[in-house]
Amino acid sequence: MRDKKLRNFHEAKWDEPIIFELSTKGQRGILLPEVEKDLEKEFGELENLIPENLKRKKKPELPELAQPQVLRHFLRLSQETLGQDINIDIGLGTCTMKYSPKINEQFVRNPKFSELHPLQDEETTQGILKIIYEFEEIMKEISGMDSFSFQPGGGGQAIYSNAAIIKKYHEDQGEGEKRNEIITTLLSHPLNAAAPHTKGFKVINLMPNETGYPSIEDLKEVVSEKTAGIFITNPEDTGIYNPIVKEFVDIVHEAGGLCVYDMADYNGLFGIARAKEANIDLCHFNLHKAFSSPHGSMGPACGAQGVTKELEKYLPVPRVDYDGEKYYLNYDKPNSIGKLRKFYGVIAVVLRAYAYVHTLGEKGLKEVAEISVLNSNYLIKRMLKEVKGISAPWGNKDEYRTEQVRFSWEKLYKDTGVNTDDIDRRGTDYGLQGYFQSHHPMIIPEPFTPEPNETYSKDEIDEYVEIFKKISEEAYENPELVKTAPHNAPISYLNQPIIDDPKDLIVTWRVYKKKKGIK
Amino acid sequence: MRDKKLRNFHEAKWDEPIIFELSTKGQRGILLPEVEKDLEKEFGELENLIPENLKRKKKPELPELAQPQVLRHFLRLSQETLGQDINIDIGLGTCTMKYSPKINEQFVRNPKFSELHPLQDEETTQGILKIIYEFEEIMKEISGMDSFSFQPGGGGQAIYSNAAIIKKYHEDQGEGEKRNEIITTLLSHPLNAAAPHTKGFKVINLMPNETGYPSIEDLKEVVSEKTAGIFITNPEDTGIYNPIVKEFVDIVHEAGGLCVYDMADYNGLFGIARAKEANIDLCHFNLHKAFSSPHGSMGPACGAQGVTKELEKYLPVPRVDYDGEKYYLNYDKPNSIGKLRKFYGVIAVVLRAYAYVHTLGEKGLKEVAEISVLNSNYLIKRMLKEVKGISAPWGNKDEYRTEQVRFSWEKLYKDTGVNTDDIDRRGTDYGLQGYFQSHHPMIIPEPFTPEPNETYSKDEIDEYVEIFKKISEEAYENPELVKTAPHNAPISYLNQPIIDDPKDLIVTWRVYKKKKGIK
Amino acid sequence: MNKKITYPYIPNSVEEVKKEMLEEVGAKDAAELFKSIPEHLRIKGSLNLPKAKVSEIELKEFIQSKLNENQSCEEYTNFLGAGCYDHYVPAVCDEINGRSEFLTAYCGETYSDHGKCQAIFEYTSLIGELVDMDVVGLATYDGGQSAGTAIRMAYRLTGRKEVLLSENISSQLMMQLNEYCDFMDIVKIKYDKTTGNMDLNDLKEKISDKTACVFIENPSYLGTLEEKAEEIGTIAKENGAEFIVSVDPSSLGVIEAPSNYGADIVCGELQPLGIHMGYGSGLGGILACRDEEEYIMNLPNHFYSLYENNKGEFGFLRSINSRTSYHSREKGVEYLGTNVGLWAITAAVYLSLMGPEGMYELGRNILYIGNYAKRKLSQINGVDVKFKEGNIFKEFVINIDNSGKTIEEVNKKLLDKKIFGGKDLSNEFESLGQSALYCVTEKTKKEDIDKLVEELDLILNS
Amino acid sequence: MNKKITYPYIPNSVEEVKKEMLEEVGAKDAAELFKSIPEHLRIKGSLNLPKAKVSEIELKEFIQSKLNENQSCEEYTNFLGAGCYDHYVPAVCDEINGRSEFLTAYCGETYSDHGKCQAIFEYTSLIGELVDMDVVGLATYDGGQSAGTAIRMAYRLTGRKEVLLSENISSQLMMQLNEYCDFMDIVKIKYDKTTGNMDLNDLKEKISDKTACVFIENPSYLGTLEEKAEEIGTIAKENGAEFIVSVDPSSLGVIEAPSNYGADIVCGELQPLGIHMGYGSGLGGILACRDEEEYIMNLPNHFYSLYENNKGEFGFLRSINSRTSYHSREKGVEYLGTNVGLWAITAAVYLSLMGPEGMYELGRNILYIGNYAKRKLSQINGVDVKFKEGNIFKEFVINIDNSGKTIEEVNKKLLDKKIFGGKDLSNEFESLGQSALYCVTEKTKKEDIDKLVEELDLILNS
Ligand SMILES: Cc1ncc(COP(=O)(O)O)c(C=O)c1O
Ligand SMILES: Cc1ncc(COP(=O)(O)O)c(C=O)c1O
Repeated sequence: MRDKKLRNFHEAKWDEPIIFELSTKGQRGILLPEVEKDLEKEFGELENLIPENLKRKKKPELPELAQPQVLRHFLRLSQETLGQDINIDIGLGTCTMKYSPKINEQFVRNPKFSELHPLQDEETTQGILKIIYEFEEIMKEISGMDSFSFQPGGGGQAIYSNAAIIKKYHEDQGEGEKRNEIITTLLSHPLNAAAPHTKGFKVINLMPNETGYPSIEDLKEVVSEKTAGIFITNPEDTGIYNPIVKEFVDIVHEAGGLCVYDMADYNGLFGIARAKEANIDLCHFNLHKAFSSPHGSMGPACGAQGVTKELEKYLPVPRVDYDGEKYYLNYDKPNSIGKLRKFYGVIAVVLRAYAYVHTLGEKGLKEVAEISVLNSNYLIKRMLKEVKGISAPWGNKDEYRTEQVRFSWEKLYKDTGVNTDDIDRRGTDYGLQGYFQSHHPMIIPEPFTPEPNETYSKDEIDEYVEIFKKISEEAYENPELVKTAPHNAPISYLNQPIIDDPKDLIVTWRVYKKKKGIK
Repeated sequence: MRDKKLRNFHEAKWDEPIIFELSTKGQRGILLPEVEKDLEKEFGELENLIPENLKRKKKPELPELAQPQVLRHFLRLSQETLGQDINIDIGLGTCTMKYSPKINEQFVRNPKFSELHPLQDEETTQGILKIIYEFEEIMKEISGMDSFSFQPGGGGQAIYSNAAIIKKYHEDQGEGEKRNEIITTLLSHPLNAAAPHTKGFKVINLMPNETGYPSIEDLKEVVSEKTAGIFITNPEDTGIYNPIVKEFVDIVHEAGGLCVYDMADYNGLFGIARAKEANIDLCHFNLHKAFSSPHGSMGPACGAQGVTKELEKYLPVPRVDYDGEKYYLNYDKPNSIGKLRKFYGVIAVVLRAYAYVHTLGEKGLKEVAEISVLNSNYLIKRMLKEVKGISAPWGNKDEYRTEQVRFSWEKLYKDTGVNTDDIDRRGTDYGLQGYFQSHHPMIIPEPFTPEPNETYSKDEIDEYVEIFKKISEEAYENPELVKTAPHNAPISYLNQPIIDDPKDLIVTWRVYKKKKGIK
Repeated sequence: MNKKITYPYIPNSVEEVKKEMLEEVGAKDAAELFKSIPEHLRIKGSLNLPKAKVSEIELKEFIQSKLNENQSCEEYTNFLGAGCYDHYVPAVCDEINGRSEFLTAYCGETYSDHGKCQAIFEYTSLIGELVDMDVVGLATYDGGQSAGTAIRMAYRLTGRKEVLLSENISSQLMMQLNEYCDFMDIVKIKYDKTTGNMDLNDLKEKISDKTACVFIENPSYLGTLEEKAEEIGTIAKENGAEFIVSVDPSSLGVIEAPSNYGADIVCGELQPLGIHMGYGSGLGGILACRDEEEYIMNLPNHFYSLYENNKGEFGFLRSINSRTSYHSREKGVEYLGTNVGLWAITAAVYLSLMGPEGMYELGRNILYIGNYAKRKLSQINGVDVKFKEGNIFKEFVINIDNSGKTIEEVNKKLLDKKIFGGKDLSNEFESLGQSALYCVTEKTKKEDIDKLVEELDLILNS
Repeated sequence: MNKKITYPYIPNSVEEVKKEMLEEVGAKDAAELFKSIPEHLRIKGSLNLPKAKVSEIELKEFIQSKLNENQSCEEYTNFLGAGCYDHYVPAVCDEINGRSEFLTAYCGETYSDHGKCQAIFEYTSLIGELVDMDVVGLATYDGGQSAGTAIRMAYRLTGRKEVLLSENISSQLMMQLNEYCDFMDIVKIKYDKTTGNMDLNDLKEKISDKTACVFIENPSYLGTLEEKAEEIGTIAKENGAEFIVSVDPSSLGVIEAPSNYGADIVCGELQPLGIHMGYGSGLGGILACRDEEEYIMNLPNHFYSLYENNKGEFGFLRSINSRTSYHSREKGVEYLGTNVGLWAITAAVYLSLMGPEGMYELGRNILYIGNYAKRKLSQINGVDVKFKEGNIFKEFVINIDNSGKTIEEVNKKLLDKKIFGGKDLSNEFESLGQSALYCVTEKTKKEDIDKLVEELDLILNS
C-alpha cells in the first residue's frame, strides 16, 4: 500500500536496573500460608526441626520486591528481547526459528499435562504415554529409522547419546578399546565433535573442499580399524547437500564403524530424503527446530534420537511400550546405555511436535520442506544480486542450496573495514535479532548464516533483503555508522570487549558489588 | 545502588503498517474443518441453503495473512502500548490504575469459567452463582448499602442505572413528571451529568468554590420540588473530600430527592468512610478500579450498583438469589427497571474482585486506603516542593487530599509557553503513559491529575517526581524540546490536529483509501 | 508468626517505608491522613469480611474449588445460543488479549498507546469491511446496547418516537430496549408463522410518518433469515424512517451485509468474533452507520481517527469529541463510559486471522450443520420444527407439544447425558408452546447432532 | 472443497506467491529445488502419516481428548516427589515464561536480546545468593546432569577418577552418573540405618588419594538431612578431594548453604523454583562453584558476564567461551548444547518474588508439614518410619513390612481414593523391603495428611 521498504525501528529501551537494585527491605512479592496452628503447637519453634549445624545462619540476600514491581521488571526485560514471535527471525541460521503455533502452548499449559508427576501410576497417564508412543511411530515413518527415544534434552544430548550407543555397541562387539575414533566434518555442528569427545572418543575433523563437503579420498585416509563411527550433518551449515553421503556411509560401514546423521537441520527435507535411504545407523532431530517447539531463550528442548532395529536395545531407558491394553514405561532393557536424564524427557516438546505433525500431515510437512528451501533460494538469489559485498562461497553455483546458506561479507570487509560483527549489530537497528555468523572455527571469512524458513512471508524476506542492502550501502557510504551500531537497541555499543580472563568474569551481582567495593 | 534518577527510555517503535497493508491474497491465518462429506451429500451446494437475495455478493475485503504474521503484527502493537503492568501508571488519575494480580487472570481464563454459557442450567453453575451471591454480601458490608447488582458493564452504565431507578422511584410515587431535575457537581465525573440526562433528566451542575466543592447555599438555591436527586462524586477528581456531604444529602432528602454517591474513586476510603454513614440511597463502585480488575484497553468492566432496602426492588434483573439449597437467577422482580445488558453482566470482573477482596481481607483493604492516600500526599508534597511551575489549586492547604489530586501547570505555562499537553507528551519520553488532565470543562487551567495508588512503590513515586522535575526544568531551559515531544515514542509529534469535522473523520481503512484514491 | 502483614500488592506497606513517608508528609500516623473526613461519616469499628487468604496458594485453592462446582461447555455438548455463542476461539486471540500491555492499558492515547490506538482503528476498519460500511464506532457494552443506541440515533435523526420491530424479538433484548428507549413507543410487527419472516402487511399497516425506524434482526432471534429484508428497508425509507439491522457477524462471510440491502445503521453482537462466553462476560456491541454527517454526529461512541503527519507517520486520535459525554457532559449524545476495548482488539485479531475465506468457511460450516440439525431433529417423532419454510443460519426452534412433555423436563434429562439442550422458550413466547431454541456453531459435529437426536428420541419416545 | 490447502503456518504456500518465487529462482517447480539430492537418497512414494487435522478446531479437540485421559496432581492429592516436585507455581512465573519474547527467543545476544541476557544474569546472581557462591553457570538439562558435570569437574581438577557417594542415592541419578561418568569409579559409602546419614567410618576407610570427590545430597534422596555434611567435607579436603553437594533449592531459606559447610561445587535440581512438573519437562540443573580460575575454566556451561561501558550502561556477554564446545569443539570441557534457558528465567522470577522471607517461609512450612506427616504416619499400625532418628526436609520413607502388604497394593488402593501414594522403593532398594518415599510440599495441608492417614489405616488395618 504505502511504499515503505524499511521500517523506522527502535527496540524497547527501559534502562532497567538489575533486580537487586530494586530491592526495598521488607517488601514481599508473594506470601505463603501461615503454619497451621496445630502444627505449631505440635512442634514448637522451627529450630526444633533443623539440626543445629544445618540452620541457615544468614538468610540468602535475595532482593525484596512487591509483586507488581517484580512483574514490571521482567515484563520490561521481555520487551527488550527479540523473540521469533516478534521479529523476522531469519538470521539465526541452523536454528530453524520457525513459528511455534500458539495453540500448542495451550496444550502444554493445560493442567492435564503441566501438573503430571512423572512417577504417577500409569493408569493415570495413559493419555500422555499414548502420545509418546504414537509420536515414536510418526518419527519412525519420517526418518525411516526403527526406534526412537525422546529422552535427550536437546540436540547436544542426543548426539551424546548416539556416541554412547556407539561406544556400547563396540564394547559388545569386543572392540571397545580398539575403536576409539570418531570422524566428523568441520562444518558439522561442533557438538558432533564435542559430544563424542565427552564420551571418550578421539575426534577427527574432516575439512570441506570447494564443493562444501570433504572428498571420498579425505575420508578414506582417516578411516581405519580404530574408527568407531562417523557423525555427519547433512546438509551442513552452508546449506549444501552432501550427495555422496551414501558413499561415506558405505566406507565407514565397511571399516566396521557406525554412521550417525545429525538431522537437527532437517527442515528442508521432510518427505524428500531420510536417514534410512542413506543407510544410516543412528540419527537425531531437534524437535525444537523443524518440529516447531519454541526455543525458550535456549531450551528446554528435545533431541529425538533414532536408531536401527539392531541398536534399539541400547536406547536410554525408560521406553514407552504397549502391551496391547495399556501403555507403560519400560525400564527392563538390560543393554540400554542407561539414563541421560531423570524420568523420561522434555515431554512438553514431544507434545507440541505431536500436535504439529498432526495438523500438517504428510502433505503439509512436504510443503514445509519445499517452501523453506524455496524461501532460502529466493533469499540467496536476491541477496547475491542486490547486496554489494556479499558472496556465498563454495558449492556448485548451478545448484540450489537447501534451507539455509552461509554467506561471507569478506569483500565488503575488504572494501570498507566493516566486519560481520558490525553488520550484525546494525541489523538490530532495523528490528532484527542478532544473526548467526558461523560455528568455530570460522573458515568462511566474515560469515553470516540466514535461514528463512517456511513460516516467513515473501514480504518479510523482501524486507530482510532490503535491510542488508541498506546496511551494505551504509557500510560503503558511512562505515562509522555501522561500526558504532547499534543505535536503536536497548543498550548502545559496549566497545565489544571479549571477556576471556576468569578474573574479569562477573556472573553474579555479588561479584560486581565486590569488584566495585559496594556493600 | 547505582545512583540513577531518570531512565534513558525509548518505547518500542515498530513503524508497523496497518493490517490491511500486510495482506497477501490467498494467505490464511486459520483454517476451518471441511464440511463433513455426508452433509455435503445431503444438501449439495452451499447456495441451496441461502435465500438468493441474501447471498453475500462480494466477500468482505478483510486482509489475508498467515498466522505468524497476524500474531507478530498484534504483538508489535502491544509493545507500542504502555499498560499498567509495564509503566508507572500514576498519571491516569481518577482511573485507579492499580496492579491487577496475575493469579486472577488464571481464574477468569479457566475453562470452568470462560466456557460457561449464561443460560446453562443452574445446577451446572452453582460455583459462579455462589461467587456472585457472596460478592454481593461483601459489597454490602464494604458500602453499608443493602443490595447490589453487578449487571452494569462499567461505571457509566451503573450511573445510568441509578438514574433509571430514581426515575422509576418517582414514577411510583406519582411524581414522575414533576421531578425531572438532577443535580450534580461540576467536578463530578461527566457521566454524573450525562447518564441522568440520557435517562431524560434535566441536569444542573453546581460549581465548586475555593474549597473544592460547592457550598450549601449553592445547593439550596437549586433544590426544589423538581429535584429528582443528586449525584455526588466524593472525593471529587481534585482529591478533596467533601466534608459537608451529609448536609447535602439531608437537604436533598428533605426536598424529596434521592442521593447518589459515585464511588468509582473509592480506593482511598476502604474501611474508612462509606455510603451508608452519609445516608446515601444509591451508589456505585467501579470494580475495574478500586477492586483491581484490569482496564482492558477500555473495558470490559463492571459498575457495582448498590442501593438501600427500599430501592432494592428496582435493581436490574436477574438477581442472584439463594433458596436455602441452591443459588439461582431470579427474574421475578416486577418493579425492576428491567435490563441494561443481556444475561447477568461482566462476571469475569466480579470473579476477579471476589478473589481480590478474599486475599486482602478487612485489614488489607484498609491498608489499600491508607497507603493510597499516603502515596498521594507524599507525591503532592514532593511535587509542590520540588517541581517548578506546578500548583494544587483549591482546598485547605492544611488538609490532606485523598487518593488523587488535580495539579495545575498554569504558572509554568505562563512562564514558558509550555502547556499541559506538551508536558503530557514529554512524559512518554520518560516511559510514562499519557496522563489524565481533567474532565471537561477544564476549570483548573493546564490541569494534571495523578493518582499514585497503593500498588506503586516509593521508589516509583520518586522516579515519577524526578521525571516532572526534569520536564519542568526542560520547559524553562529548552521549551522547544518539550513542545515537540514525544521524541522516544512509537510515533513522533503529529502537530496535534483536532479532528472535529466529520469530513475529516477516518475511522476505517476503506475511507482512508477512498480519500487517497487508492484502489 | 508475623502479626503485621506486608502485602505483596502494596509495596509501601513495609513499616519502615510507611514511617518515612508519613514523616515526609508530616503526619504522625495513617489515621491523620483522613482528618478531613468528619467523624459522622466514618465507619464505626471494622468491616466484617471473610478471613483473608493472604497467600496465593490458599487463594488459588479457594477460588478453584468454587469454580470446580461449575460444569462448562467444554465438558458438555452445548446447544445453547440465544445471544451468547459457543464459537471456536483461536489461540492467537487469547494470546493477544492476554498480553499485559493490552490487558492493563486504559485510556492512554495517541503517543504512549500508539499500538492500542492502531489496534482499535483496525477493529473499526475490519468491522467496516465485514458490514460494508464506512463509519464504525468503538465497541459498546453489548449487542443490545448497540441496538438501543441505534434506535435512539433514529430518534435524533428523525425527531420521531415510534419503533417498529418484530414480535419475535428476544425478551432479553426487549427488556433492554424497553429500558433504554423508554421514552419511545415500541410497536411490534407480526411475523409469518411458517417462515419466521416479518409480516409486510402488518408492517405497512403500522408504519407511518411517526415511525423513527424499523428495526430487524437478521438472522432473527428465532434463527430465521429475514428474506424480505430489502423490502422492509424500502418500506421504511418510503416512510422516512431509518432502517436498522442487527446482524450476527459470524454470518457475514456468506450472508449479505445489511448495508447492501438498505440498512442505515447496523448493530449486532460482537461476542462471536473470538471472545469466550465467560457466562456472558464476552459480550460487546457492534455499531456502524452511513458516512454522513448527521449519522456521525449522532453516534455516541469513541472514534479513533487516522491522521497522517508530514513524516508520513500515522497516528490515531479520538475525534469529534464534542459529541461525547466525556467532552460535553449532559450535552453529549447519550452517555459514554468504559465499554469493551479488549474485545474490540480481540475481534480485530479474529477477523485478521479469518480473512474473507475464513469467514466464508465459518458461515458455510454453520449453515451445513445447522440445516442438518434442523432436518434431523424434525424427523424425531414428537418434534416439530418451527418456521420450516424459512431458512435458518445457526439457530432454529423445535416444538414438542405433540409429545406431551415440557422442554424443562427434556432438558433436565439431556443434562444427565451431558448435553445442554436448546434454550427453553416456553416462558418467553407463550404462543410457541413447548419450544426450544437450538443453536449450533462451527464446533458442532455431525456426531454431536446424531447423539442429540438419539437422546431426544429416547426421551420423547420411550 | 479446496483441494490445495494454503497452510496458516506457511504463508508462501499460496500458489501464486510460490510461482512468483520459483520464477525468481529460475526453477520450474519445487521438485527442481532438490535436484542436488541424488535419486538413491530420496524417499520413494510418500510418508504414511496420520490424516492431517488442518483446522485448529479439529486439532484442539483431538489433543485435548488425549490429554483428558490423564489424571493430574490438580485432581489427586499427591505424595510423589523423588526428584520432581509438586511445589506451588506463582502466577507471575507463568506470565513471564509465557511472554512471546522469552518463549521464542534463542541464542540472540548482547544487543537485540539485552533483556533476556539480563534475566539470565539475574538468574545466576539470584542462585549465587541462594547457594552463597560467586560463580554460577546457566542452568543445565537437569539436576542429574549438574551432578555428573560436577563430578567430571572434580576429575579434571584433581586428575583422579574415584567418586565416593552414599548408598542411598536414587537409582535414577545413579544410572545417570554411571552413564555420564562411566570412565570413573563410583564407590558407594554405607549410611546409618537409623539416621540416614553417611557412615563416616566407611567413608574414612574408602577415601584415599585416588578420590576425586565426595558427593553428597543434602537432603538425601531418602529425605534425610545430612547432619555430618561439614565433617564429610573436611574428610574430603584432607584427602585432596573435591566436596560436591547436591541441594534442594527449596530448602535453602532455612537450611545452610553448602558453601558454608565446605562445598567446592554445588549442584541441584532447579524445578522446585517455580516450574511446573509437566511429567518431568520442568527439570533443570543448578551448577555453582568457587570463584577460582580452575573451577571457572572447568565449568562447561555458558557464563553471561556483566560488562559496563563508558556510558554506565550494563551489557551482558557470553564469556570465556573458549571453555565451551561451541567455541572449541572437542577441545571444550564437555559438550554444551541447548539447555533450559526458560527455566532459568522462570527461577529468577520465582526467587525475586519469594525473596529471603518467602524462601524462609517455604522451608518453614515444608518442615512443619513434613514432620507432621512423618509423625502421623508413624503412628499407623503397620507403618514403620525409617531413619526416625534423622531429620527430614520434605521427604521421608515409610515401611509396611509388618503389614504383610506391598506398597504396590497399597498405592493402587490409595489411587481409588484419588491419592498418589509415595514412590514405591521396593525395587529400588531391596534392603528397605516394602517401603515408599513420601513427599510433601508447601501445598500439602494438614487435612491432606489426616486424610492420607485415615485411608492408609483403613487399607492396612481392615
Ligand atoms: C546441526 C545441529 N546439530 C546440533 C545442534 C545442537 O542442538 P541443541 O542446541 O539442541 O543442543 C544444532 C543446533 O544448533 C544444530 O544446528
Ligand atoms: C468518578 C468516576 N465516575 C465514573 C466513572 C466512569 O466509569 P466507567 O469509565 O467505567 O464508565 C469514572 C471513570 O473514569 C470515574 O472516575
